Amino acid sequence: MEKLTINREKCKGCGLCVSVCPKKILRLSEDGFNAKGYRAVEVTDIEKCISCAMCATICPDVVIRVERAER
Amino acid sequence: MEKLTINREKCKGCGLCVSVCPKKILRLSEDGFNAKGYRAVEVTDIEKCISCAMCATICPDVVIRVERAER
Amino acid sequence: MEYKIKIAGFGGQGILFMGKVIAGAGLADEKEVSWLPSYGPEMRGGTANCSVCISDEPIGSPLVVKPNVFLAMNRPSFERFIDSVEPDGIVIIDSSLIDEKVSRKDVKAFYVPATELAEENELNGLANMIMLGKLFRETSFCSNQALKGAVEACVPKSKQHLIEYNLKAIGIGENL
Amino acid sequence: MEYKIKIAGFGGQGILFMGKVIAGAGLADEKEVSWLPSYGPEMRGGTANCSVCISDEPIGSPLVVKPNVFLAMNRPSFERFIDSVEPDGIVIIDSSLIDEKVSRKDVKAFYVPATELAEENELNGLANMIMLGKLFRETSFCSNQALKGAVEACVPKSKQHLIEYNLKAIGIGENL
Amino acid sequence: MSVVFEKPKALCDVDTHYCPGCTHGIVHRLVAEAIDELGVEGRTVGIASVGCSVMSYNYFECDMIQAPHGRAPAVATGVKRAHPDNVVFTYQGDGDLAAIGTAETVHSATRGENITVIFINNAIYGMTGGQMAPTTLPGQVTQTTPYGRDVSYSGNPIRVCEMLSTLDGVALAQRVAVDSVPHIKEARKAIVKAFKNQIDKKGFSIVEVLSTCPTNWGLSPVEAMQWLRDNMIPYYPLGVYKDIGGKQ
Amino acid sequence: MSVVFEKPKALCDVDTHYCPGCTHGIVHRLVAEAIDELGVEGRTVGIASVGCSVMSYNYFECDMIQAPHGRAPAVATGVKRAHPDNVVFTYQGDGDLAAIGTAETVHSATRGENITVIFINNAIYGMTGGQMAPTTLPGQVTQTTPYGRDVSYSGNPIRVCEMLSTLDGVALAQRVAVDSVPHIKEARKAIVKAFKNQIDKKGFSIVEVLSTCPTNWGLSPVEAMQWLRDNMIPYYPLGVYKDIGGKQ
Amino acid sequence: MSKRVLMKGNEALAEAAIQAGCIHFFGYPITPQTEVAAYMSKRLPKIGGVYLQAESELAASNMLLGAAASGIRAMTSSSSPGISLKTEAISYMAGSDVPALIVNVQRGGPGLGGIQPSQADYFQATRALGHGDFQVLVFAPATVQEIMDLVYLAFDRAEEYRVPAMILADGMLGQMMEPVVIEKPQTSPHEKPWAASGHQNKRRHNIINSLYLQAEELENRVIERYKRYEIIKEKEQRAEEYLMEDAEIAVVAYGATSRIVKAAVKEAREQGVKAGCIRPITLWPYPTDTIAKYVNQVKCFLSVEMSMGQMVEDVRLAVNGAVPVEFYGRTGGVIPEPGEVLAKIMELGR
Amino acid sequence: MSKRVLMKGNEALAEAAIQAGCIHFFGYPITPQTEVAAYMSKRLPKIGGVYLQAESELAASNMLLGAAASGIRAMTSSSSPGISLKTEAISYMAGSDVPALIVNVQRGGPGLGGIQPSQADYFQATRALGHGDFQVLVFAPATVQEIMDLVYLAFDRAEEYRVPAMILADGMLGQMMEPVVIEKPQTSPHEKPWAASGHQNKRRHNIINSLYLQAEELENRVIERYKRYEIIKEKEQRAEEYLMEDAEIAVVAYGATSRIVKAAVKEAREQGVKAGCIRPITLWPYPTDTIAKYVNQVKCFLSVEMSMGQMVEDVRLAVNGAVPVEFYGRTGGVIPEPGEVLAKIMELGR
Ligand SMILES: Cc1ncc(C[n+]2csc(CCOP(=O)(O)OP(=O)(O)O)c2C)c(N)n1
Ligand SMILES: Cc1ncc(C[n+]2csc(CCOP(=O)(O)OP(=O)(O)O)c2C)c(N)n1
Ligand code: SF4
Ligand code: SF4
Ligand code: SF4
Ligand code: SF4
Ligand code: SF4
Ligand code: SF4
Ligand SMILES: [Mg+2]
Ligand SMILES: [Mg+2]
Repeated sequence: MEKLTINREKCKGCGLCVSVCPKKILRLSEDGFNAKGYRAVEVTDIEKCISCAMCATICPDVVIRVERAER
Repeated sequence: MEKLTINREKCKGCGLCVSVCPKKILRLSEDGFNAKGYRAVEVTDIEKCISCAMCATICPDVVIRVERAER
Repeated sequence: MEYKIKIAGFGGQGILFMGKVIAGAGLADEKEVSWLPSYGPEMRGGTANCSVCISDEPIGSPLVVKPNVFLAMNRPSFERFIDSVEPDGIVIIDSSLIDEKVSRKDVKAFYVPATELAEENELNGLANMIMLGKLFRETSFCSNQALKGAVEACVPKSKQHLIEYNLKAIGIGENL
Repeated sequence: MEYKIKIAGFGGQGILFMGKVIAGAGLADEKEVSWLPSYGPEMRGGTANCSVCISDEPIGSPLVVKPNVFLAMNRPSFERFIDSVEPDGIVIIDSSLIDEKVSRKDVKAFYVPATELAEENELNGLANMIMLGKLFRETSFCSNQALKGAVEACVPKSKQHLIEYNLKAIGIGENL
Repeated sequence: MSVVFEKPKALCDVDTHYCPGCTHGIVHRLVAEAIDELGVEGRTVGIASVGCSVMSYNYFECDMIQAPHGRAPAVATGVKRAHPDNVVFTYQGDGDLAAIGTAETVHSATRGENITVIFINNAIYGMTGGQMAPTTLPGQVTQTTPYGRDVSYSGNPIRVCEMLSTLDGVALAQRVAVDSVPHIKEARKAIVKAFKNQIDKKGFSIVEVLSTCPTNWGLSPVEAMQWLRDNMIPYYPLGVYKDIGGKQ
Repeated sequence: MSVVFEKPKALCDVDTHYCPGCTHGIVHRLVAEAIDELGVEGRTVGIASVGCSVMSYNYFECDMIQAPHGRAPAVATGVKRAHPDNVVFTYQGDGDLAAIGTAETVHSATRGENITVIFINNAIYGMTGGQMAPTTLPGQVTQTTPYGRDVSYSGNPIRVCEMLSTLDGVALAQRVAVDSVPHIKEARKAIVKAFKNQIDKKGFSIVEVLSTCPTNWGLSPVEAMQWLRDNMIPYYPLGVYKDIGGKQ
Repeated sequence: MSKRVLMKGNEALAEAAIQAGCIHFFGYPITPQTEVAAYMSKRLPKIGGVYLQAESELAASNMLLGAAASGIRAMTSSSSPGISLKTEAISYMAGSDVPALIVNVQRGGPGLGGIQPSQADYFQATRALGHGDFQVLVFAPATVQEIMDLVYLAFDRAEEYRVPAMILADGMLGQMMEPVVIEKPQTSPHEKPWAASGHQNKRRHNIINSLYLQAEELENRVIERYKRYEIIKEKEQRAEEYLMEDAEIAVVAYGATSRIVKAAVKEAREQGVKAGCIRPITLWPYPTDTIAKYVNQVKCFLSVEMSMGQMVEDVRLAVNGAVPVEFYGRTGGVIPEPGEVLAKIMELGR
Repeated sequence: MSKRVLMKGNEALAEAAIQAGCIHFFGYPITPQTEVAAYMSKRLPKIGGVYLQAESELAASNMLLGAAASGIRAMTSSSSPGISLKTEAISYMAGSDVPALIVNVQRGGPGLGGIQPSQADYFQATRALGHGDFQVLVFAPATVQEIMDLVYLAFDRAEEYRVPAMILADGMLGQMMEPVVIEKPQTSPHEKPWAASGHQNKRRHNIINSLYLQAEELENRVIERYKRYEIIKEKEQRAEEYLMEDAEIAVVAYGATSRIVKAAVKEAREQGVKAGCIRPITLWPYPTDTIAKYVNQVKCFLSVEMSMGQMVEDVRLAVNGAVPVEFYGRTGGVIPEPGEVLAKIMELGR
């Protein structure tokens, strides 16, 4: 299971998550829209994700679920 | 002309003036009521009046007019 | 007989209370009764009046416009209502406070120095009950027992000691 | 001929503006016209649509329920209104955004890749005017001069430089 | 002989309907004195509110409008916006201003509406026969707090001047009392200032006047003054809560 | 793998009608997290107000009542007085709470009504398309202040927490913001406390949340967050304005 | 037989509510109904209820909305100007199907008006207690005893149909004392599975709401409600007929006015004019059927009101042109005297 | 001829008020009339007027009361829920004889309802814009052009008779654009010697008041006002008659609905049914005389409304049983289609 689960259909492409990710690994999809007509968010490099959940914390639409590998 | 002009018909006999007169020369009439049915205020000893207007100042019904002899 | 009673005077004279006792007595006699106060700011300081009806039939308007009994306890009230009394009506006047006489010839007028009598008998504030006693004497609008019961019922629980004084005052009126 | 036009798409595509230009052109031709937007929170983010009527007679309901002209600029709108178009009606579809085809056989459908054409011609955001150009070509709902005048009148005073782009976009649509 | 005290001109020469010893009469006179002193009767419009002072439209010589319960500041706003050169004041009780009229009070204050508000705090609904007011003191018995105001049940009293002084549009918020001659003189000064502020276009000025309601408090007028001193002043301290002074 | 972040249970799994980047969504989630954390969903009743958040009745899993514009605290009072064991909260915008609802806000506060108020200050009337709110900043352009809010004409903004903190019944009055992750975390704490206070019967708790309205501000969601930081926070300082803390 | 006791109308009203299980009261003082609040503030705290004096009528009616939406029996009361301020919340209660009791002890209007008895809020009560398409059950007692009876009925029917109910009284009824027999009501508060008072994790959330942004959905809601209204119109019309068997003139009057009318009707009969009285007890639903019953019997109707003529429209609508409908009224707090009404009857009897 | 320009109904309304000399506006935002406020807030500060956004509809309507009582032309506007909140002040304005303009751009109700067009506040507008006996002039425009014309008329007549006036529009009219010709009104604000704006030491004080504690005095005031109402009923009824000369079915409809009805009437005629339309332009006074004129000509009336049936009562009262009166309505924001109305007409035409 991935660290991030993104519910693309719920995303409104507001870009707030993109703006706060400390690892700069989020961006709004450049090709195509979701069914609602928004450019949904996507992860460029999941490896770099530190599961800090800053993206999820600021997301107004509860699009992102974050998990962390047990240490 | 007297120092105090009391409009007895306007007086409601509340006694506030009586309570503040420093000279204690005011009282509510003991015999009879005015047309409104109140015991109106009266002066016992006008000579003692110092024209301080405390009575008039506290009277809610503007019953008392105060004058002072020119010095 | 239908009693259409108007009671009027200053606020503070127990006008409304007197009305309640009368209505209560009617109730005790299993009559139809109603009681309607004048209400609103006009009560304050100024005059107070109430309408009481006692009847064998359901009561139409509780507002007494043409009383057949009128109890007057101050001059403005006397003047306001005296002309509305029905012919042959009964008028009882507190002559301590009202020095006028009834000029109408078609009503029965009684002059009771109720306020003075109350003061004389150390029943301050119970002039109303003296008036009531007189009313009772002149009309027997209720039974003796009903009147006593009504006084007992109307005096608040916290002031039961006043019942005796009220009854005493009624007695004085009754014997005038 | 009475034009009952429905225009529908996303908020932000200039749906209401396009309607105003059409109505304005009708006005310039001294026709009776009306324009009615969908309004309220549903506009926000979501879909927007408007009804425009052009007629020689006074207009009854400004709400177009059965359009004889339908301009569709996104898929949800296309699906919502396509069945309401009158038989023999004209349907113009932005095929850059709507990949569906009209299955009804009783309407005349035109597919215009308006959004793509706008981008290609560096007329971003003017897909609506390309659609309008196509409408003009297929219906001649107004005079040439009226159309130009309407564009000029509808562009806010502070953005007069945009008139040219709008006219250019209309031209592209007109020549498809 | 020189006149030391007489009826101000802006006060009508009529009998009021107030109960004996009710301090509404004193405050009316102070307002009229302020109008006289500033010489503005001809351009003053007073707004009467709903409460015992409802008929104040008959008691002031200036033009008067009777407003719905609590809405006097809104009515005043309408007048003032229509006629910026009018001097507009409201005269309101505590039920009127601090209960039903709370929104109108707060917003005319925050708007800095250039009006004068005379606020009679007598800790009761006088007109309707003595129910709890927003300013009724803890423990105070009224018709609707027959067991004494229990703040955990009926809520806490509002201190209006304290609340309004947090708002930017307020030029003056002062609490005075009319229980004694010195206090009355202070009250007079505050009221004059509240009118003067308006003439000087300083914004919203409110004078809260601690007052008595002998009738509904069940006290004689003299006792009522004492009750005010003993109970109200400690809970509602007198003083200036806000005064932008010379600042515009 | 352990879950670091997921949708709180008290939030319905539905799409909201909010614009992209509207912070109403963030605050909804924080409220739901508080309800989850305290385990009170089953006895919670939420009061939706009139504004963009009107349809919040569809977004919270607890029982919900939709109140008339500005009256949410009165509706909440009715519920709470009927069912003292319910946890009752209102969710209100600035037009709702600080304009039309001023009286209900001030009085539920002064009564110490034991409810929780979540107050979304976005300096605008969002729902109706961007008119001036009581909290619109000086100079801010809105649909009804097309030349920028001129305070000498349209009045001054209200600082709600400052005003309410003068009232006795208030247990907590705190201003937070949701423009950044650290601020959101603070906001969450404040909201939990505001609910906790109610469970502990401490009285009226209000959390004012500085929020954005990208749509009516005419900014992108990210720009809107910056505008909030640059303009709103200086005018509406964050912080605790009143907290009766351990005291009952 | 239970004991007859003397009670003021306002007090009987309050006591009846308590007897009916309504122990939550939200109010704001106004003459001539202050005794309702005074009574409640004395009684309720002693029996675990709540008397809450709100900051305004607006707030009181919205507290009522909240309390009733959470499933309890609750009420508010006021008088004319205060009722105007409650119309927003009443419209909301109607629109979200929340049953509750609102009392209007009418006084003279418009504006601040006066404080004497009036019936000038009839149109408001029966046609427009707020904006939008809706109705409220309206009960019009004529005696203090009937106040009690109708309070019981009002609560019961409000809950049965999920509609707000109003007692439309007036200053005279509120202020007067008459003997009443306090009898326990037959019904108790209904079950309310729709109420919002916490789902206790046992069901999905309940939503009390009047907003439907889709026009069709809103229309459906309204139509569903109007179906209930049809049932109400069929089942709940109530009227008293007094000396109507052979009446040739039907005098229609409700509430306090009907008492005066009855006295006048009796007197008219003594003077040889066959008058009778129809007294609507429900004002909505209006007892149209009772009126209609007599259109072929009487030669005219006379509506007598303490207003400039409001209920007369309902009489006209019920009579539908079959015979003339006349009006006699006093307003502003003036209570008509039996003699005036009698004169009008005699004039029509000629 | 002046130039035709395209304008939204809400904007035309605002512009008309300004043309009529009303440069003081007090409002509170609500859909679907926000454009009125937006327009005013742009224009008024530039011409020495005042746009004031109040804290609520209550406050706005009381600001209006103050401004109008001080003698100027002023207005407020809102939509259904907001109007309920203005009823207290409207009743006061009526009770103190203060002329002013109130606009209701109706939306679906009850409660929060919806924001689509509706005519469900007809009863409120014509019967109970508050408590007590009173009326308000009610004008119902059907086109954007007519909005302007009726705003002029409303101000003029309100001042002539010293009564408040209402423009009763709906969301469709408010939101739609149509060509209008902006013509200067014929009249300007009237002299108001009764106004409270400072006596300048030249006269005794003016008092604007609605309180009369003596019932007889209050009654006299109301009766005097009703005499003015009688004059208004006589002089100010307005209606348009469309294809009525030989109509056998009279369809009655006002405002936006009348446009749809006219389309249906025309279609019915094409299908051989002689329908016509009576369009009330004043809702109070109701054009009873126009309706009555046709009771011997038509075989039935049909009232078509965006409500569950409100104006139909006025039609019934005017027809008074002479011929049947039918009703067809949609509500909740649903705009009836010409086809539905046509079907109803055809059904009656059979
Ligand atoms: C809308 C409305 N609600 C209630 C009332 C009844 N009412 C008249 S005066 C008053 C309260 C007055 O109290 P306050 O404002 O403190 O003035 P006071 O009489 O104490 O001077 C009330 C509730 C009313 N007239 N109108
Ligand atoms: C009585 C009433 N007045 C006005 C409105 C219109 N209205 C709906 S939402 C709103 C303002 C919302 O602003 P706010 O409370 O700040 O919430 P936001 O939309 O900004 O979240 C208004 C005025 C209404 N529905 N009811
Ligand atoms: S969890 Fe942190 S690092 Fe990972 S995508 Fe989100 S913000 Fe970036
Ligand atoms: S914050 Fe949420 S809604 Fe916005 S872009 Fe990121 S995932 Fe999408
Ligand atoms: S003027 Fe002074 S001394 Fe004279 S009576 Fe009055 S209070 Fe007493
Ligand atoms: S204070 Fe005035 S009213 Fe009172 S007793 Fe003295 S003179 Fe009379
Ligand atoms: S009731 Fe109280 S406030 Fe009213 S006039 Fe009497 S004393 Fe004054
Ligand atoms: S309009 Fe503003 S507050 Fe409303 S949902 Fe959109 S962004 Fe949020
Ligand atoms: Mg008070
Ligand atoms: Mg907002």
